Amino acid sequence: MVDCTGVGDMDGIHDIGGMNGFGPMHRDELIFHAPWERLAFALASSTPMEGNTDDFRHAIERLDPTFYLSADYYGRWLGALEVRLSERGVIDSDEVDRRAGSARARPRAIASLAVPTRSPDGGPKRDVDRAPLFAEGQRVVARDLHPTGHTRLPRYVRGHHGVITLTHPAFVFPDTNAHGWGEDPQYVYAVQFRASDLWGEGDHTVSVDLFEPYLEAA
Amino acid sequence: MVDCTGVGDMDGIHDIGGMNGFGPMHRDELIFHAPWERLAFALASSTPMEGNTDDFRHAIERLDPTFYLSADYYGRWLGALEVRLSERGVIDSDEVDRRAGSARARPRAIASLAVPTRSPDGGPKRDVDRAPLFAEGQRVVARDLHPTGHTRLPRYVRGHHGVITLTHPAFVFPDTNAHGWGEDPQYVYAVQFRASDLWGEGDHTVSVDLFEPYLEAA
Amino acid sequence: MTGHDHDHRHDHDHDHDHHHDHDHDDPRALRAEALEAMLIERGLIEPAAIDSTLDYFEHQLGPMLGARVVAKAWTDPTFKDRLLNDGLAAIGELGLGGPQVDHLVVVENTADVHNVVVCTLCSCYPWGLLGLPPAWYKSLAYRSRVVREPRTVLAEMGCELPDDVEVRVWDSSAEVRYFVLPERPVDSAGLDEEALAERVGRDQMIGVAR
Amino acid sequence: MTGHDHDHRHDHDHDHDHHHDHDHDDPRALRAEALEAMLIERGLIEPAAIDSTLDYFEHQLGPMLGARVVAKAWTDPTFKDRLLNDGLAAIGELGLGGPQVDHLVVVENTADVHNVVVCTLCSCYPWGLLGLPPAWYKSLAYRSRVVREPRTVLAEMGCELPDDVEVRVWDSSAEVRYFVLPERPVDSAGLDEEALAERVGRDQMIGVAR
Repeated sequence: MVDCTGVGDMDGIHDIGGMNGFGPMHRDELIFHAPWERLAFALASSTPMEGNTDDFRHAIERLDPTFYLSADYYGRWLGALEVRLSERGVIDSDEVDRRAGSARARPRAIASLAVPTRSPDGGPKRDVDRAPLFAEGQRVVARDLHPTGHTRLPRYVRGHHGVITLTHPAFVFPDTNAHGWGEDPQYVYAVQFRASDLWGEGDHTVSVDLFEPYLEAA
Repeated sequence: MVDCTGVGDMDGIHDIGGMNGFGPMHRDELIFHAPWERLAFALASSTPMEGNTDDFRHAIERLDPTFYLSADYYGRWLGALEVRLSERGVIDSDEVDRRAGSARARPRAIASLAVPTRSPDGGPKRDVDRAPLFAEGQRVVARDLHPTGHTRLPRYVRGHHGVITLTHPAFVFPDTNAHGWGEDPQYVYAVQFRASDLWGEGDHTVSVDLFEPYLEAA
Repeated sequence: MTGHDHDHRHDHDHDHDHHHDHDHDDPRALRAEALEAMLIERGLIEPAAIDSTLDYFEHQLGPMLGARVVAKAWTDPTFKDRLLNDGLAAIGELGLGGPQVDHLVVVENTADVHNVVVCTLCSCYPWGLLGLPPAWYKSLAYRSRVVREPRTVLAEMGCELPDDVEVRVWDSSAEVRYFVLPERPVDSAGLDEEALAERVGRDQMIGVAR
Repeated sequence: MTGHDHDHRHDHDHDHDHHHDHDHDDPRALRAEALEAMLIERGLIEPAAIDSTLDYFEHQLGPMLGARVVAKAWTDPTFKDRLLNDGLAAIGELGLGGPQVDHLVVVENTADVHNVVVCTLCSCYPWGLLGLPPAWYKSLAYRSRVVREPRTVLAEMGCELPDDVEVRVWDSSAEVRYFVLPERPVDSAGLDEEALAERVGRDQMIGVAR
């Protein structure tokens, strides 16, 4: 087994929008820096597995924060691939250690609440019978949720007011889909926040795509 | 010079209260794991330097997030010591590299807005002439501040309601003191928050010591 | 400081073309190859599938696809209207779409408004129009900072925005992909679509260049 | 997996007693020693001062000081009142105070209320009463989790709290230090202060044991 310890995700290390300390921009234009990154990308994107994009993202989020920050981008993909394969009993990380001759890059992750056992048909967009709850131009609040599992509600908008500027179609709901709890499709809205409301400064706006259950009328 | 890049701190990696992903508790009872940790503690706590506790803490917070998470506790102290010495022109990190035979543990940090040039007399407690603005039993809100510099207002209480349970004496204000902008002493209050308000679950309370400027009447 | 050495290079039996030996001292490289070998042994993946995946993403996709969309919008006002109204349908007219483009919103840069796209939670990106993202797009610095201080981040990337230009940041945190339609260069009169497409850079379609 | 080797051990001229050789393959050890040598050369620090600092924190301070306070409070009700009313003044009666104890609030555990102390932003701790903190107190797991799920964290540390006990977490984010006064053991009748102090553990004074 991979080193899965603890449970839940919620406010993980991946949720870095608005955080400080990561330093200046470096114009690193490379897609891959080394052959292993290409291989990690190819394996993570083409290994057949019961599951979906949401549970893949959740596997990345569940990686130990130190591992997450130090592994680099495709190191996270590789770690998430190993976590997912291990959780499904396909491979054993001890064997990977032996084959790699080292446990140095072995991923650690907290356990998922539940892992999906089926793969989806087609993309994430869905037709739903109901009308959207909110309308363009409407003022809403991003709810201050801390779900015990995967979510796509970034921490930096929670509790803040914004305005709906676009109503998108409905999509599979990541908060349930990542755990195999059903697709539960939900409308998605582009919600525009003022930087000055989010950070106390800045003259720009930030639009965030938020699923309907993340919102309530202001 | 140490690798200081970018400016400001605000929502740094150190502010981890309520974050998930760090795994289970390990009963590591050791104070020091290795001789270098003892040495790092001794050097960081006894090297004479213009500055104060707040700017030392701020130097730790300004460390690159990957460095912060992977350096271990006294690795952060050692990194902050080197950052502070380097910023004051006392040592040069290139020389430390040469003497250590490696740049592997060289700290990276974002720059401080300003570094104090004097050391305080005595402890952080101060007498002030004014009365506290708030009273025990009063409901307050932790302001949603994102100061561009050091602060002791944890992210997890910002925007949340709590009740003042204790009025402490006034103390030197970290937000100014860490930058040499004066002591500006402020009353500190124990503010009790309900876990259910902070996280949407939990039957406990969390009391946080907050400086008066962090609060407003609810 | 010290050079890399290859003492830890281990035996392996890969012979297809996506392998090279010079990162064998990186534990992630060793682990990636161990996983690959185990997956191949278990019959879960074919070496040929790995190569064709890489070929597709590295060679079939890329910013030249998005550039075609931009050039078409610059030369065909009714296409531009359709593109801004329903991005996915409009790029479908050009035979485009593909991975990570399940729904598309095209936002237009003007003299007064500058749009820039990020994914703070991971690194969502319109692969089907721009190929795989460059390292900086996936970096912790870009993801954390551009929602908070976009003018500073863009300036560090060589794009100074005038103060009177409104900045709109789009955090593509769901399955909608955002694509920036840049302003047509003033000195491009008379160029045909193909020549215009040559003038469109990936950075403009993300919004970190004008 | 592989054993540590000492190939990178470098020369040095330290001879005072806080040095040992067996972590010389850790780059942090090399860096700490380089810094030390540079500070000594510049006359900024004396080897003797390093040793005396360590002696003070490792040998003069420790949980035995806090245990004296607890035992006194268990046996002297008026001291206990003073301790809960003004912690710093009360421990001053015992000649205690010292580093990191500029102001002290003592919180009392009872059959109905359990208090536990943390510093989420760094690792503030009443050095003057408990010595330097153990590694777990400074760990990312403890700091991040105990404010959110104290019952789970305490259970992982071997302290199961009944559901009907109210849990109060104290995040000592300023210069006030918190100290937990545990309940006196029911089987301790007749013990004198010294014997009672032997029964008080550091974990009880932090609040991760009852």
